[in-house]
Amino acid sequence: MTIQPDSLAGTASATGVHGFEVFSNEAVADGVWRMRCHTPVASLIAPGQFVNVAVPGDSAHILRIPLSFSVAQATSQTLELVYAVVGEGTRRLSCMRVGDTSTMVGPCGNGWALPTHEGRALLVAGGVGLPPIVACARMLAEASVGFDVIVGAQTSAKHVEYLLDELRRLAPDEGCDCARKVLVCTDDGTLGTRGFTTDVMADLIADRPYAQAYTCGPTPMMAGVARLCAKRDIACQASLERMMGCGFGACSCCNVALVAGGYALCCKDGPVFDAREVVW
Amino acid sequence: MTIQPDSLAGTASATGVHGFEVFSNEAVADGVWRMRCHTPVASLIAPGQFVNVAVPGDSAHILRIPLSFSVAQATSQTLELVYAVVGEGTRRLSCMRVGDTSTMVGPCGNGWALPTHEGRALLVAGGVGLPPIVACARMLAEASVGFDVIVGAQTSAKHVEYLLDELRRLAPDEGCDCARKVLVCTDDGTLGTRGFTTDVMADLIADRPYAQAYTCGPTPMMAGVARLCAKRDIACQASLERMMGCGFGACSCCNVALVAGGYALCCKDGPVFDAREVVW
Amino acid sequence: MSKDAGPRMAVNLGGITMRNPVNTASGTFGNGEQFEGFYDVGSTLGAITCKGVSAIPWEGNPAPRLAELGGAAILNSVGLQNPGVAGFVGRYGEYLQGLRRKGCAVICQVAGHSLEEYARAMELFEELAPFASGFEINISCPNIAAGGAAMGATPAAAAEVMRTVRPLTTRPIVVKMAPHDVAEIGRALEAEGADALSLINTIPGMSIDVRTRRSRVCRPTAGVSGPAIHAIAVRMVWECARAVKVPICGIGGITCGEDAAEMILAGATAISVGTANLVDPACAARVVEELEQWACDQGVTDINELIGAFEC
Amino acid sequence: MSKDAGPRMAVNLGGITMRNPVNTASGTFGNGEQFEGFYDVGSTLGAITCKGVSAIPWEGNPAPRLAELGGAAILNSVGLQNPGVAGFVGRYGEYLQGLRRKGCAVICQVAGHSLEEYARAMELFEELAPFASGFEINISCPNIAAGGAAMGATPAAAAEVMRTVRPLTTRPIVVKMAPHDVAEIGRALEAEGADALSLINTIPGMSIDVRTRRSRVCRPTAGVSGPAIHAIAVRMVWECARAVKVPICGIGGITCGEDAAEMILAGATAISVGTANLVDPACAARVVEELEQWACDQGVTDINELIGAFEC
Repeated sequence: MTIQPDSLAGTASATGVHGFEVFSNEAVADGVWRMRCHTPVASLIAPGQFVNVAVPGDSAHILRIPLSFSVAQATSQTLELVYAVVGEGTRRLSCMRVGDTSTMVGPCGNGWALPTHEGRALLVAGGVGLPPIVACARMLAEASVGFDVIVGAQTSAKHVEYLLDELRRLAPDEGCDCARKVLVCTDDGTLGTRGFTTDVMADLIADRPYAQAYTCGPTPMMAGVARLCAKRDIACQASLERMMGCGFGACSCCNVALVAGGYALCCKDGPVFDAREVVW
Repeated sequence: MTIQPDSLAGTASATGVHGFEVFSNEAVADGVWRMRCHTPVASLIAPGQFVNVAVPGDSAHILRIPLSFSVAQATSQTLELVYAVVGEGTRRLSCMRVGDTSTMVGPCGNGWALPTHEGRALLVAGGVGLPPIVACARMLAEASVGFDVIVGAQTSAKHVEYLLDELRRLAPDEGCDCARKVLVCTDDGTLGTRGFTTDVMADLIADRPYAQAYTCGPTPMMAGVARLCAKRDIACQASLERMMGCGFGACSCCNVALVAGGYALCCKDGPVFDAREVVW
Repeated sequence: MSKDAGPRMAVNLGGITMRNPVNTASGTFGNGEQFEGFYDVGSTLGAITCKGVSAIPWEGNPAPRLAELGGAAILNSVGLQNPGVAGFVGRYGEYLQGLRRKGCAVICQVAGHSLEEYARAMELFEELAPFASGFEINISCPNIAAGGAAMGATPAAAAEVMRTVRPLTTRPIVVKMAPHDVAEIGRALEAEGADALSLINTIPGMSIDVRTRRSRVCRPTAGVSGPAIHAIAVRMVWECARAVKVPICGIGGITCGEDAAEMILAGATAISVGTANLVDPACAARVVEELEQWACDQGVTDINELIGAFEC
Repeated sequence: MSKDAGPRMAVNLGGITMRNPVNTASGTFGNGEQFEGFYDVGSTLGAITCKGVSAIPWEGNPAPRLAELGGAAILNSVGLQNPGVAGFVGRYGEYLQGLRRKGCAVICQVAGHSLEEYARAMELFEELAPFASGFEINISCPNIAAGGAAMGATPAAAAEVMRTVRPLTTRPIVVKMAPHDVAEIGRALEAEGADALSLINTIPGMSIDVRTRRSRVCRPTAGVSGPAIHAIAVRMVWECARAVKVPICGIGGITCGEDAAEMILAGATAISVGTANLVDPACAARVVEELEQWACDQGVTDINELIGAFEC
């Protein structure tokens, strides 16, 4: 992906305002909820893109809430959002009931791109960065791209296990000489091995060759993943998170510093960036 | 009731913040809802007093909503609020579901007082002023005070009929030589006689003697009732409505001009005033 | 968390000693009594600031005095209705003396249309209000035709009011400031002997009924208050605190301990809960607890360590 | 209601002819293109005001540039990131020319750190931007270290900017004003030949993370916008309109036709939708309809009859 120094360039995007109706919204693990809704966005959105959701119930908090999705089914027009209830906005989102309606702006931004070169892909996710990685894994599986996954978390949490199951449920690699690995590590060793994702990654890339890496999680983790990829000359796509105003490039609030100088906008040029173009 | 020129005088009121839980909230007629809730206020509040309700769902509208009640049952700790969905706040109130909880400040203000002299009472209600008059009628019926009711409205509306039924369901006057009258009039004649409540009242008071009048409704109507009562030297209590800040005399925002000069506060000195003391 | 274990919360607002930094904004707390049904005011708050009082009784403005704004704010135009100093003292003196006995400071607010009226009110207070811990001079009320905000519009005008009242009492004088030019006007007031500054008063605003084309309150403009103005108020407290040495009482849209903490970090020694008292009557008492919890979480032994501790 | 039956909605903002009074606030609407996915900008709005542009490219401020405030407002510190006049014209010139062809006025905003920079940007615009219906001089940005709000802090400073740019173009010049002293500064700008005034820019505010004790955005203070400031903005438009004869574009917390109608009654000839564009992308288009419906309900044949029609 090439970043235009002034992100407001280019022709009008296909981003629109779409209605949605909740048909299920439940806790799938403590602190983690899954909302399924009917919306036309489902047939427009690609893995790694996001929607900016108007969550009813508090007009004193005026901003929409940017959310990545885990599953989008065009045929049934259904979108599945897996979200951690961390702040006031996601708490309100968890209060939406079946039949409730609102609007979402989307599809927003640029999502994950398939590898440009032949070869295996490596997915590295940290805690809250898991849902977009699940969407990425689904994309790769459908495209029959072989991949391995590393999931890191502070400690064993139900929502991590929930999303790990999602990953394990995906179709196995086809026509690959090696079986897919889904490796887990936690800071305290309560789940998988003890240690950091970057340590696990260092061992893995020494063991297997990769053409492309995909990462989403805390900035320090993604920075580490980017460094390791740069050393080995592995292409790396990173999905960044920023506080956002509009979600479609109108307000320039969600700036991301670029190696080339100046800023890109997370909402419009991202959220997925070429890790080499971003200042970590 | 004597009004203190500076309404902030006197000892601390028994007004408190109380929780409530909705156990029913339904439309009883188009535009009119009845909410029943469990709250300790039910055992503290008197007819004509009000509660100032925190209605969830819009923190950009910060004020509570002052509401009069129609029934309060101390034993079951239940309060019944009949309200017209007129503005943004009552719309939100109508969205509260069974099991929802919030808080109400109350009991607020001074309610209806029983007649000080022997004799029959006349209740005059206009449209939105009906619920407090229903509470007043209930009070009089329980005190075995004979009374008649005049209800005026712009046009025949389901909620008017609903509250009329409430009135008719009350126990008949006991030991009165004349049967209770419940007279209705509308501006367009679609319900009861055509004409204004004051016209109906003029005829009635020419026909029957009254010691005390109670009125609640649009200001022009109450002003007319007050004038007729003054002419015939009938004591008259009027329940006024004002935009309110606190509901317990702290902000001095809901001022009511007094004949004696200066202002009283609707929330603390009222909402029920001696009609002769108020500037109409 | 037991009080013993907690950090010291006492502060000194220009000679007014407060058991904790929590005060109430004039006009939003009655004169305290109305809140006794919600909590024990005298045993809980650091101070209360009474309604503005003038030498002789004022009627205040006609109805309507209040409008709700969609944007987390209200618009009021009460216009300092009050019974005059003598009436105020006669009616509330005993109650307020009781607050002092319980350890709650009592700040009496002085209002006037002219220098002469401020002086007269100040003289009467000095003579009749032994229970007053100190006085707040209101030179920022946006809702009266003469005096009020007009008296505090410029550094020179504000200084003149201060020169007028300063000789009339030895008790601490706080000045309630309007939401503009707070650095310059603050310096002018400090130079004339103000012991402390309180800011901000409501921000003048306007709300029009677009059907009738008329104001939704009794005057064309009135005072905006509530959460909407909090960030603006914090900024002004920061600007003023960097310009003066006297302590500041931060006011504006405070609804919780965090809002109060922002004011303190910006440089406020004390804070006042205002509009929130109307909608959440127990708010100020809750802010006392939440503020102490925050000081505790910040690991300080004395809340004073956090005054102006904003890092930029 | 058919357009034919409706009242005339066209207004004239100091020489900028608009098919209806609805404009967009600079910095909240990109340069229009981002909204084409929501509605046909050129066929719908009266005008758009582009992002502020300086003679040479500006990087803008580092992250974080945005914080959400609980009180129906947001706090931003973008700092006028822009590609410079040449870059701006090269990238958007064709699109903006297209808007003009569709009957939508295009107002280009001029930014600078100094008089020289304002002059240089103005010269470049005059030379490179034939598509501009007029220019808006931004002397009120609170988020840049030099220039911006500093250039509009006093009547004298504002007048000097106006004296500098006035000779450089014959096209209409609008001046974007800061939220203070709008009557005095407005008069000074009018005297120097400003064709129109637009107000208000964001109100400086501050939001502190009470755990880290640091600002929640990249600078200590930033700009507050949103419904929270609407009533304050309407009041300032009213004050300014009573002080000057040139037309005013009212800006501040407009989210619907009623909000816009308040501005017009207070004396605004045009209005700009700002922050609402971010959260409700189709807002400005809806305001066009709601405003026409209101004019219709008011029984006028021309929206101009309602400008300043507030009755006090």
